[in-house]
Amino acid sequence: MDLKWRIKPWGEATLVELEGEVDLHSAPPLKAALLEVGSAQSARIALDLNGVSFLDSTGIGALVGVYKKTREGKGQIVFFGARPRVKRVFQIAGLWNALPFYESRDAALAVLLPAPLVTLPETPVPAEGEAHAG
Amino acid sequence: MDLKWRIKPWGEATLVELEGEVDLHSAPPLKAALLEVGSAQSARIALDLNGVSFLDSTGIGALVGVYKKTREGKGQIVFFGARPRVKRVFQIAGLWNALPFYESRDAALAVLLPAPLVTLPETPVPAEGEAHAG
Amino acid sequence: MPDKPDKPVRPPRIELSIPAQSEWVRVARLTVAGVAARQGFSIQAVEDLKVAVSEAINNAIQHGPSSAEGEDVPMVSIAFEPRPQGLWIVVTDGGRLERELSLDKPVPPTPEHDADLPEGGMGLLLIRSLMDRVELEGGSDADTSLKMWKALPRKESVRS
Amino acid sequence: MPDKPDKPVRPPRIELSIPAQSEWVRVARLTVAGVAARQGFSIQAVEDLKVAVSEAINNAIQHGPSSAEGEDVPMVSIAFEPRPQGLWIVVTDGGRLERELSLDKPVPPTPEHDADLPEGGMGLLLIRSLMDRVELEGGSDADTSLKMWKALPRKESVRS
Ligand SMILES: Nc1ncnc2c1ncn2[C@@H]1O[C@H](COP(=O)(O)OP(=O)(O)O)[C@@H](O)[C@H]1O
Ligand SMILES: Nc1ncnc2c1ncn2[C@@H]1O[C@H](COP(=O)(O)OP(=O)(O)O)[C@@H](O)[C@H]1O
Repeated sequence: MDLKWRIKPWGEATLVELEGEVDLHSAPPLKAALLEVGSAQSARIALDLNGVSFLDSTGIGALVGVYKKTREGKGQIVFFGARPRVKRVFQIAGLWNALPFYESRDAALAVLLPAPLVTLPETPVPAEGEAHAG
Repeated sequence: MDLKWRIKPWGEATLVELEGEVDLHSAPPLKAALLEVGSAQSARIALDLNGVSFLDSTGIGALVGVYKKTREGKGQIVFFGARPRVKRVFQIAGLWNALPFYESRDAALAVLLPAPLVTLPETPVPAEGEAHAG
Repeated sequence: MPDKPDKPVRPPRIELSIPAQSEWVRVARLTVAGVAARQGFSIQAVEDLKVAVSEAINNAIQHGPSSAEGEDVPMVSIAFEPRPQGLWIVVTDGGRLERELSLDKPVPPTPEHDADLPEGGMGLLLIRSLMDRVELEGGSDADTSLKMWKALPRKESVRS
Repeated sequence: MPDKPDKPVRPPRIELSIPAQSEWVRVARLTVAGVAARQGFSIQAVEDLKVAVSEAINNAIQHGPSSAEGEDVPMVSIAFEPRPQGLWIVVTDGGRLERELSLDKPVPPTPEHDADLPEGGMGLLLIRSLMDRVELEGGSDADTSLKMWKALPRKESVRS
């Protein structure tokens, strides 16, 4: 129960909300879950980091891996809501400016979607996941 | 910084708010601070436990000690706002019904003060304390 | 190729050791909370474990070996052994038990007079009430250990 | 009566040992948070310490000794030595260092192509950036230890 994620269709895009700690234990299952979404042709993903209370280099590795894979499939992935402590880790790694980080959900979704869809009401939750003791 | 307390005059009575953990380390300085208030002749004290996130038998010992001392000086002390986890410890020790616990601040103050004073606005903070590494 | 059957794999064990001083008890509470959360104990059970561990360490600090001025502070060891059905916790100090300690203290009757209200002596009672098994080991020739077991609810035990 | 001058009092030391498995790293984060909070480190500094300790343990798990099927899981030890001016943390695994490890890795230039984005190899860089001193001990005949120091701001150091 270190980390939970929630995958929501959002118009043509997919919104993924994270809650908890991304570390050596939780990064691999998170990466697998995100790759499933991101490996679709032309996937459009917005990853909500607001709920991430801890992230280390294994978390960076997972997000970078998913980012690369999504781009390979001509898809797009953006990140938003990183807390200062998460931003700090990406900054030290020299990756804060190399990855598409946005302040707010609206800003992130505006990149992925035509304007009218940004304020689409929330749809029912189709998929949830969790990383816990094996 | 395990435990902080704040002592506020409240009409004829004294309101003491606790915040943090009451354990072997923080109970002795808390007890000393409360004894100073409680040893005054006819002291009237309401102890706010809402902010207590942990309490063990050393915390019980401190509160019982202050209770006895206050009563010896013909004073009165009441407790309110205990969270379930704190209530549970007092219950197991067999002391929940032996000590004057109340649900709300108003109920606790009503015991100590004539009715009109219960809703007295908050006065400036005159004294604060803290238990931390020695 | 079969695994060596004569050398069973050691189940997981987490060990913490702290100086026998009140300021470090809180660190042990954080550690036990982490271990227990990993096993899937409920929030309420985690709180119970924090109280029981604190009481056991309080006793080790207060009744274990004392250090003279200018001497090293003794250590208290807290071992955690997570199991599919629950958690063993063993708190050990370097002291000697001079007499049998009773763990079967009955719940005292509600005191009738202020003077009867207890200010101490409640530690073992709390431990016994909050944990599912409690064993005390020690004597005149061995370190004192309090061994405690908290069971996971059956439903939750699949998690660990 | 003077204290024995030839036997200095041991400064406080907290020790945690965990199995070299990813699921226990979080327990070490809770423990370091408790020790650092006790010393009066800021919330930001506590977060830094949690990342540095996690990275060091990740390395011990991933590059330390591996256990074969049916064998005991190796342990990782994390020692904390709080001092008035700061905190020493030593993470030790039972492995051997075959080659010198450089701790002076410069910050990489911002990658220009997706393919250049790193997915690993950032652990020591983070540790070096987040801590005030980092030393690596080990070799072909000794356990590997990463020793890290985080200084308390001067103002706060009176607290501990
Ligand atoms: N670790 C220990 N070493 C020696 N004696 C102990 C230890 N733990 C408990 N005891 C004995 O058991 C008694 C009861 O303990 P407890 O119920 O925790 O109450 P208290 O510590 O307040 O006296 C103690 O007073 C002490 O004599
Ligand atoms: N505890 C250790 N034991 C042996 N080798 C280590 C240890 N820590 C780090 N290393 C070596 O240093 C390299 C760089 O480590 P790091 O910067 O954390 O990145 P990563 O672990 O992702 O490779 C590792 O790949 C490994 O070869």
